[in-house]
Amino acid sequence: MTTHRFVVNPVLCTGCRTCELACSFTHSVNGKPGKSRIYPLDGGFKDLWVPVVCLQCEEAACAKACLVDAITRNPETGAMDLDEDRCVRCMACVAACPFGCSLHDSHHNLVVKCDLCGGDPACAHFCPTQALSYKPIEIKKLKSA
Amino acid sequence: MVTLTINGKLVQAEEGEMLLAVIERQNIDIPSTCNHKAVEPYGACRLCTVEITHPKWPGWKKHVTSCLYPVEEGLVVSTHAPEVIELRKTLLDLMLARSPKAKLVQDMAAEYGVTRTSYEEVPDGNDCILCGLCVRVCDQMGFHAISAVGRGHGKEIAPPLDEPPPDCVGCLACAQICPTNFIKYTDAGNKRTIWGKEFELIACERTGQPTITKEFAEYLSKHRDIPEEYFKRNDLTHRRELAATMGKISQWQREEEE
Amino acid sequence: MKQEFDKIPEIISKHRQDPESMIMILQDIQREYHYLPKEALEKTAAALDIPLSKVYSASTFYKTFSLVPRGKNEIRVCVGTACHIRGSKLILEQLENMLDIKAGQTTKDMEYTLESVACVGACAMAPLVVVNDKYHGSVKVSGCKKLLRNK
Amino acid sequence: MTIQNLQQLKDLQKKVTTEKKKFHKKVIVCCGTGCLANGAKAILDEFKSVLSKKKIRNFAVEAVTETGCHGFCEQGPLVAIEPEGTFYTKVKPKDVADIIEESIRGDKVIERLLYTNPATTEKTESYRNIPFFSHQQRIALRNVGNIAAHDIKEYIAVGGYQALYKALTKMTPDEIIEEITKSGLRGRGGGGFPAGRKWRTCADVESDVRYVICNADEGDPGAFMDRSIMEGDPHGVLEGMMIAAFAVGAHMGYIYVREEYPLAVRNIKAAIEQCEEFGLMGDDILGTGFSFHIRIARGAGAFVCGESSALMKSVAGEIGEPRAKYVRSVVKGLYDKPTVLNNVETFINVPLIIGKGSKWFAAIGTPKSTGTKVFSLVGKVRNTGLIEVPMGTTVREIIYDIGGGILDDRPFKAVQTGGPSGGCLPESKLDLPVDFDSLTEAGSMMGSGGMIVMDDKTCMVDVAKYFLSFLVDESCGKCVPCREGLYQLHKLVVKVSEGRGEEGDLEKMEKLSKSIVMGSLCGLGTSGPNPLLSTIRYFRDEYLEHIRDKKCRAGVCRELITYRVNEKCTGCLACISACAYHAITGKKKEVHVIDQDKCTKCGACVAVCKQDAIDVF
Repeated sequence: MTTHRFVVNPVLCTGCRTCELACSFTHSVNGKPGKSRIYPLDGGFKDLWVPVVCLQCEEAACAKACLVDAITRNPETGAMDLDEDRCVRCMACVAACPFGCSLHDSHHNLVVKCDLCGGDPACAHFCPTQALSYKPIEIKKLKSA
Repeated sequence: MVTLTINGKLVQAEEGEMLLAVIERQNIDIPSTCNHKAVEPYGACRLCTVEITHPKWPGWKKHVTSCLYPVEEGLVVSTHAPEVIELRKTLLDLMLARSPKAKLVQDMAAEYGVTRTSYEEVPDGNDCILCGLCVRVCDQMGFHAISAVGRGHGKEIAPPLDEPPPDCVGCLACAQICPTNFIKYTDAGNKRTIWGKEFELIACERTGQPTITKEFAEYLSKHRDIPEEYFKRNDLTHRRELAATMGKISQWQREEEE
Repeated sequence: MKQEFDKIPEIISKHRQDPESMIMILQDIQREYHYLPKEALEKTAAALDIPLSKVYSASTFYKTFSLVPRGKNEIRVCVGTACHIRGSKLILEQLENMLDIKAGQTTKDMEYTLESVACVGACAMAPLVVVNDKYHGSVKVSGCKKLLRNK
Repeated sequence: MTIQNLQQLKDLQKKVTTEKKKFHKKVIVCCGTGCLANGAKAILDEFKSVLSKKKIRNFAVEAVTETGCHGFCEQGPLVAIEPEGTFYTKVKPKDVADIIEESIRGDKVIERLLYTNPATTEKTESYRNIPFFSHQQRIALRNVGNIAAHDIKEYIAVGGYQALYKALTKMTPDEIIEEITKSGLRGRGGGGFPAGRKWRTCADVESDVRYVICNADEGDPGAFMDRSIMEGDPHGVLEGMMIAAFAVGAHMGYIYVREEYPLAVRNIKAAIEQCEEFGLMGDDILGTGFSFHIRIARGAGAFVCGESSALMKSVAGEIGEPRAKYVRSVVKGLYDKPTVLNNVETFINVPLIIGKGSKWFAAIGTPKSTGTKVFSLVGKVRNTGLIEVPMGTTVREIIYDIGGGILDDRPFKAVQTGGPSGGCLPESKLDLPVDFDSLTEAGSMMGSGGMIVMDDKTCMVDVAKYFLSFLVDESCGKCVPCREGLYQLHKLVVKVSEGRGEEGDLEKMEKLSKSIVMGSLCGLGTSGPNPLLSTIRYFRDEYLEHIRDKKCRAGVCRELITYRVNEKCTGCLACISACAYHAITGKKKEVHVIDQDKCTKCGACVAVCKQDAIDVF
């Protein structure tokens, strides 16, 4: 069975921030650019940039913290999707995510997080250096117990 | 899957779905104020009333609130039947008499051609349209800090005994969900005030930026099993830390590759 | 002067400790103290493990309850349909006048609370006034003085 | 003792009846709320004390029976002496000794205490000959007023709990439901939904738990039949509930009763305790293995709790806000479980239907509305009280034959049925047969059975205003059309009644009513405009008079009337002292004058004037 995995390779990142732009425009709100879900941050070493983005954790703190069940795993993309219509903007997920990847878009008063663009992440699409990639990977079927 | 007809168009919907969700998916604009995905449908504003009929009920039609009417195979829905439009007009006219200054009500009413109420303005009217979203979301989240008080025309939303509500954790969900922004709060530095209750916001260890209230964090740790230390830093600090960790790993990788 | 509400725990303990009992517990407390002090709401909420907001909400939703102290004597004027047709409005106004309060209020000396109720189910004797649980039927405007005297 | 089978039940019945046979006379003191208010307790105590002192030789007297309401509340306190049926009205404690002497030891009748027919001024000895009673057919009220409500043995003596036994041992649940369906019994609480169909639906829903609830909230102002039934025959209600529970497979039941009915609460509570003691309720009822428990839930004053989903929320201890129901409560009711909810009068018919058969019941009344209906006949009618007649009896028969006509021989104007959800019927509808469908068609409804008679001194605009103000007060406030719509509707009627009405107001009210009916969440709202709409329908002229001529022909709407003293005034000063606003001046033996600026039109002067010297126009 084939699935895709979002892979970040900071070694290839040049900090050009194209990913941010791509994300921002892909997630526009009422025709205006939205808050980017991805942040290339200083990796602490010379010329090292780390694009920080949601890790789509197995046991996600954001989903656990959400008291209205607005964050659920998308079975198709594997992403933890945040249902904007269900979200009540209590900021529990923003506070709870240990990686800071649930974000408050104060401009539009929305809580946002990476949803892998529904299976075609724009950031990876536009990354000029392949630091971000969305690759098909083969999952060996485990024998079910 | 069930198939139904909405305004003459065949539409597919999931079994058990409410009519309103299906209608909205069709980009058909009908007003509604008390519906929100986070809470159970309530049916209070009645604005989303539609006319329905069914081939099995020849000559029969009825009016139902679409927010809590589950889809049915073969249902024929009309979202803008003349009687329904008339009802919405009256309802918005009535709502305008109570909340003449609420922008949401003004806008919806204007769409139905009502710019001023034709009824007597309610003397102590305000922007609260009593949709009950705040109470329901508070209940849904498990706090039950506020509730409806009184009944009938004099009903209002308030904390118990009009005192700072003991069960409130200051999450602001009520204020955020309020469709007319009637519920007020203030955030000043690391102090938050809502419903007359003061809260201290946790300050990020690194940046000093306020995050959520201490009470809310405690609740989430206790009931949702989220480690307390997660709440000590804000999202920016968390991201920086992640970048730093990943940076270290990448640096090793880089060094190895060299 | 702080009033003691020491009977509240006892009243609560007489009922099943179940949310179903909430209204009846509040009724019994109301009966004892003629109103629901704050402690009543808090203790009921704690005993039945229901949020205080729900207890408060119920205490304001149901007409039986009062959150402010009431007078020693409760005068309830039935304004049910049968009583209305037979002139209960005049009776109510007469009593309002005599006591110098409106329905729903309590006299300053805490002697009387005047209330209108929507039918006590004794319509054959309309108009009806209930003074401290005692029913007075076929009341006339001229008989109101007597009602207050013979409480 | 615990009753294990039919034989033991019958033995007990026999034992109690034999004991009773020893007595030659039986004194019944009505202790319904009406009579108690008129002083029945003192009469009862007096009887008890005199009888305990006096040895009445040869004539054994059955201990004075404290019964439920006879219905003839206006004449109370009532005392009846069986077997003659001698019926004494307005009895005072000092009369008790005479009654014992004359009518119990002797066989004489005390003239002065007899009921006088106001129409013929004849005195009637036995209540069986009083038109108020003779025109009735008492089925639901069969025991009310005849047996001591607080004693289960009395109920058993009249055959009580035998229908339950029959249902539990000789019938399957399906047969019971079938029997109820065939009887045509429709819910007596208002809507008239067929009880059999309701039970069938409930029984057919897959569920581990089911509930039976008896609605005894009786929120309709002007109605008190459920109160009297619970006060006078609580066991009948319990038996009906138990049969229903067995039929649908429920093991838990609730009686939701108004706190304003303390006597009803007390009697029902006592009845439940006795049932448990006799093995008629609880686990293994009558040795059949069937178990059923009943809890009392006291309502706390909310008319909206008559609505099924609101009632169920209230039973669960929440506020009575109705749930929008596209799933009916019979499928998803109390705690989301299938629930049968019927009212008191519905349940009390059940044991009779099971006992005597559906055919017997269906033969009473009309084909579509079978059986009888209890009404509280009140307002401007001569004989007020509780009555029971076969469905299909005309309004005229009820008001004139039983009610004895309009008070003070004034002209009949309207009769209001169905409470705040019902409407007013004019004179042209006097020959309307009273059944579920005819009433609905005429723009009113059966409701729980209040029947309020109105004469020409009743203003129909005021009546509509009254009901709307009641409903505005009782609306739960959840949905917009009811909360805001009824409020505005009330404002409009007030405007008309105060003489500020304009052309177009009637149409505006009708249009708003339509939206309220169409848009409201529960029955309170959807039927809320009925009193207004029915009065506009039948009394449009009166509304137009208020709007155009600024006149209230009934002399009720204050803003449109004036009080004036006429030449009949003898100068007695009575009105002057009655006027709380000091609006009347005048000297003794001189015609008094009302200062129009001070007059609030409260009517206190009219009430005290013996000369009919104050005109209202």
